[in-house]
Amino acid sequence: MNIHEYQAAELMAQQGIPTNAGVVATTAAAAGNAFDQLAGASGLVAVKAQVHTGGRGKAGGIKLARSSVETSEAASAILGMDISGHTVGKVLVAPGVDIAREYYLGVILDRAARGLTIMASAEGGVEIEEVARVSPEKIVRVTADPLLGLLDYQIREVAFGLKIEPQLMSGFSNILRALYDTFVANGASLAEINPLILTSDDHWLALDSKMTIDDNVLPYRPDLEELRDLDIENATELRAKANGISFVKLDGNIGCVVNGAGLAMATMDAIKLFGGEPANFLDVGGGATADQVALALELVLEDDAVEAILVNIFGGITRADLVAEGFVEARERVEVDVPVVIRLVGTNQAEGREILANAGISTVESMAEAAQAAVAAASGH
Amino acid sequence: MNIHEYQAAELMAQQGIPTNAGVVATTAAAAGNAFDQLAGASGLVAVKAQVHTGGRGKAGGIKLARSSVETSEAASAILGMDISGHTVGKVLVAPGVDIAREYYLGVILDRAARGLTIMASAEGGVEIEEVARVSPEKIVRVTADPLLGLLDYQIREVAFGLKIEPQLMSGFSNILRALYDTFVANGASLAEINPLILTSDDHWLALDSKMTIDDNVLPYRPDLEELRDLDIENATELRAKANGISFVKLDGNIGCVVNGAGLAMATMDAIKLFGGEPANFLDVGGGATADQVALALELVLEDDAVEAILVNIFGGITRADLVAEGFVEARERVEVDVPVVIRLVGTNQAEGREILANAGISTVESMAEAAQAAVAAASGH
Amino acid sequence: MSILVDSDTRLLVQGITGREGTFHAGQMIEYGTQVVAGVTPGRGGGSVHGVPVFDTVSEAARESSANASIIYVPARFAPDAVLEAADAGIPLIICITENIPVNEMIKVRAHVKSKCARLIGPNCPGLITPGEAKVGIMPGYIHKRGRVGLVSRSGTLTYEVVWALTEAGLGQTSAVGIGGDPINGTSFIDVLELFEADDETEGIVLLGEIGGSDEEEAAAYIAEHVSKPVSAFIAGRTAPPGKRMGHAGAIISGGAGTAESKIEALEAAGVAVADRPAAVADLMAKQLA
Amino acid sequence: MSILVDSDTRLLVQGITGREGTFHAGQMIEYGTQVVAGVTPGRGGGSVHGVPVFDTVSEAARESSANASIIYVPARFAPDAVLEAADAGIPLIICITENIPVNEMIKVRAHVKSKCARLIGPNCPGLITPGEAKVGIMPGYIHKRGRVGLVSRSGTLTYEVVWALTEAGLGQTSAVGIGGDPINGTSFIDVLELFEADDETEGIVLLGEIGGSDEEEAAAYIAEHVSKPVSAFIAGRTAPPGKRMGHAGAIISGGAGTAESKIEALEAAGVAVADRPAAVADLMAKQLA
Repeated sequence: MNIHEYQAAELMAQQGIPTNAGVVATTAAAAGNAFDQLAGASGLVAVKAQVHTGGRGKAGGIKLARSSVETSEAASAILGMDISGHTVGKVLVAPGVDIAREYYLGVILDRAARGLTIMASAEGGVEIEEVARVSPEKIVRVTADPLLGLLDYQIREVAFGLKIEPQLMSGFSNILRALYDTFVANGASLAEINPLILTSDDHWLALDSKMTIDDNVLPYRPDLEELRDLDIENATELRAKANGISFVKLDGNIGCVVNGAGLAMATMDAIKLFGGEPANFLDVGGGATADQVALALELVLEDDAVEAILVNIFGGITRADLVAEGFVEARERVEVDVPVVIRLVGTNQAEGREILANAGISTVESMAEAAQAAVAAASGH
Repeated sequence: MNIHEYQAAELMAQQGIPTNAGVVATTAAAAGNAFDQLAGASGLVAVKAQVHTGGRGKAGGIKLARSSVETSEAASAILGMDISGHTVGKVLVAPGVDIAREYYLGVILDRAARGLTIMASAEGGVEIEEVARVSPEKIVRVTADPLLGLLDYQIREVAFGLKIEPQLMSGFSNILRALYDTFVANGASLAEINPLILTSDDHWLALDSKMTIDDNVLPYRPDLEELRDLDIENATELRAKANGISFVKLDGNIGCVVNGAGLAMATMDAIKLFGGEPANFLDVGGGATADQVALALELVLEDDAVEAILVNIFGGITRADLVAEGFVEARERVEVDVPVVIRLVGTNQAEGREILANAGISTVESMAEAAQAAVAAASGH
Repeated sequence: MSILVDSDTRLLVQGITGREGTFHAGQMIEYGTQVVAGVTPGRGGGSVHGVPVFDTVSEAARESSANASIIYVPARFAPDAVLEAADAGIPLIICITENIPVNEMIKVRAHVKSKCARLIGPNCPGLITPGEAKVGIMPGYIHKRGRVGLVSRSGTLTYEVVWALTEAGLGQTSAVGIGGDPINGTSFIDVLELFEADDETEGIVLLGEIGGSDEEEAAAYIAEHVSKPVSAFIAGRTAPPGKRMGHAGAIISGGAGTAESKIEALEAAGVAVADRPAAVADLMAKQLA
Repeated sequence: MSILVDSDTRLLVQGITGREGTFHAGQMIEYGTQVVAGVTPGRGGGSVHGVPVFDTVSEAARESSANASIIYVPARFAPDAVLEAADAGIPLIICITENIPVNEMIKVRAHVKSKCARLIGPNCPGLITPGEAKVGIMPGYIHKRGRVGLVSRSGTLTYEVVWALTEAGLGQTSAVGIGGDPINGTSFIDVLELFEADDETEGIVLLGEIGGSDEEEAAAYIAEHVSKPVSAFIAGRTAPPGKRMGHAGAIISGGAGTAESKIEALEAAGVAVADRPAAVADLMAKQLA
């Protein structure tokens, strides 16, 4: 789960990182009102779009303002803006600061290293992927010990790698230690400060913060679940998630109901391969019940663009008879007004097919056949 | 460093262990006054000597009382009592409790296992060494993982080993987890609850607590250093410790000043071997300065029983010339009114001996020679 | 021959009294797997499908001489269950459980390695050596003992390809699901190494998906160390970036982990990459012809 | 031959710019030890006694090809220093520092083992192979290359016996101080195994003290695995129970760890136990006669 800049900054501040705290506003007026309390000596504030995507600077999602009126105007321009498909619903108004140097500092879940890797660069303010592509030698990497965590000598290695001066070492070390602690304490899979700045009077400040929380931690951490911005998340995806279904909205017209993430992706790929466009990714999950299958169909049908549905079930932990029952039940509950192609194989497939046959529903045998039939059905609609 | 029962109970309570909190008293009157607030429904309190030694029960250091007057009398009897050489300066007055079952539960630094071992037994209330000797099969042992700590399954292994009933598992598990946390959070080398009782209404309660803190943790933990009971510790030993000298008072008449713990013990052993009795163990420590050696002599001379002093220095990290300077300086500062035998070898021994020779002090070559000379000097005194 | 499990596998089931544990223990026994013990704390002394249940893994292992353990316990307790199995000296641990926090898995993985045990999963369907032992949740009847070793990050996608291999008459030596989480116990490379060394395995099928760089690392390994023919399918060509496609590990982030990158790397290593699951069997049939 | 260190040892000194580090680096160089690099964070680029100083162990190890590291940093920073050396791939780490909290050492010891490195100490005088390399704080001139391997929990007590062995004309192959802490990196058994395997070592001297059961374990090992003559001295016959005798590890607790128990175990294993340090050399001379 992605969280907003201001939320990440709060989690980091809890671990002692100096952040550039500001005010979150959902209206231009509220943003304007925040100017006086924030501008201070600099007489300047930054108005920043709070969206779960990068590149907001280039998209015009960050503006500087020197008065209450300018702040309000900036917020007005940013609120409602679309940045890479994300609509801006909130802005963060934060004090202007005097930047002497900019660093990048991040803790990432490093799959290749099977651990948590610290990435740091003296090229702050630009995306780390860009630095990695153009000048990888400018990135300092250290992987924390899986059992002992980040060690003091590793923090020193990062600091020496960035050529941090002796008198700045202790401040920098404290921030890196706190960033790692923020990551671990909140079950993150990403925590980054970009830029981490040094002000002209030698103070460290986290100017922009970003965090991603591991979805698997959320059931144990209601405090983190509360950080979810319900206004900007897809309602269908949230409803699916609440019921143990993985759902991702796509732009096509063939709805998919599949068990297993790999098979769900392969089903989308097959639809595309045979000339169609999938309307969604949907994995009903392991051990799907009749209720869940019924709900899956409902979720798919919420999308008006859907012109055909492909149900592709290969039973393992999910029993085909339960899926069949779910489908029959769903047809009674939900009005299914588009053609449905069903492929049902695996554990208890005979029982499952019998249930469907008794309800007058026929099935196809192979996945390719199913995909082709669904594409044909959608085109004919 | 040993701490008192009531102090250990406080540290355990901080981690959530239910302890039988009472009132600490240094006078019989204060103990008597505590009766009313503590006796409660049981109408009973226990008055317990607070001393850094075992076996206080057998020695009469624990008494039950059923009134304020009885409490005061019990405290009066216990305060000032000598238990295995320890004078009682404080009593803990604690509420009487209704005991259904008694367990032993401890976390110990297990040198053989190179880790922290949980020891538990359904034979609570008696010393674990006694249980270990008589019926070792009644002790459940589990060693925590050195890097991951105590794991949940290990707590279950202890609980199943003690045949704790299902409805009592969760309470027991919480206490064991908290005891381990108390150990780790306070840099302990021993933390035990004996007995851990189950009341007749199925509540767990730590009735007696004991902890030893690793001396090496104290420099980083002033809060724990404050738990030291200065009233009962040997003043000379404390003064030595404050100056980086290891000193232990013994009962003989030959004072020892040695560098290195092993050599200091061997020196004591040699004195005994040649018919004398060492007055102390004293290790001036690595890198001893002139000041420290002078102080070492002062410490030894504080003991009126000392009739001769043996200085035994084998230079390694400690330079013999510094020791010699220290000795000469000490002789100027302190009145050395007993014969002193000096043996000085190792790093810079020539310089050291020259310094002593210039001050009119002669040295002997071997340790056996030195021990024999010291024994002879003490006898002749 | 085969890899990892066979008729000598003596399986312990952790969480055997739970709904999934009981169901799949029954399925595995029915398939012919030697299920020798179960563990559910607090349920020691009972039995499930005639299999004795113990309170702890160490007791179960001691009494049953189990040499493998499969874990069906809920995510909250699964990391501890894996550690308990590893500390009890079980050399092969299969964790079916999904939704384990990844930071926990980093520690669990390191600990299991330090005990020289092998962990398969988590969030995986398990593994099977057809005709000898089924240690997982896959439908047994779709498998057929044969010539091809299969390794996969996915569950149902594996069944799809297994079925195609069976239909094509090729069958499987063993089929291993390594799981769809970002951090898991066994990688493609670990399994490739075993199949390469297995005499009975003539060809290898690798089923990957978007996210991470496991397939790219596998491709480099194949180019260097694998002499047997390999065919592959990568799921997620149509997946959009930044969206987790069900599996915690299946996400394209920062432009890395795309199906294209993986397919390119595999093809450069001489692997035949299919455009749909069932076609993998056709490619393998050609490679082995 | 000899054990652990010799003329090929390339030594790195952690804490080389500190008072003790500088003094002993000079002493070791003077003795003939190859001191190839020093480390003090923030002092990289400088030099001590002509030895280059680096900010980190990984950099120092890379630049100097060091194969051993000796640690003189204060107790607060010493655990991290050991971990840094182990992670940098240094196979032999000697920690002189005393007063390290024992709970920290439990973790450090486990980590060093997992990296397959060997830690000597902490709270030890180091080790020496006379005439080849002195890696520690012992006075070099008292040693003489010879026939006896020595292992000890104590510092100055070791010098005492080394001197007696030298005087007796026996000399030493190597002398190893394993340190006086309750948890240390290398045990008596580890060193006994090395001396037993070392061709040049004809007899072994073991110097123990009260506390723990390392000597009893060593006795059991000697009875089973050591063919060479062993003589020993145990310090602390006169030590009272419950009192820490200087070393954190030297304490008789709950009636365990007494000198009597250790002497009895060693004698039962055929070890000649002396009643004072210098007498160990006489016993060894007789055993080797």
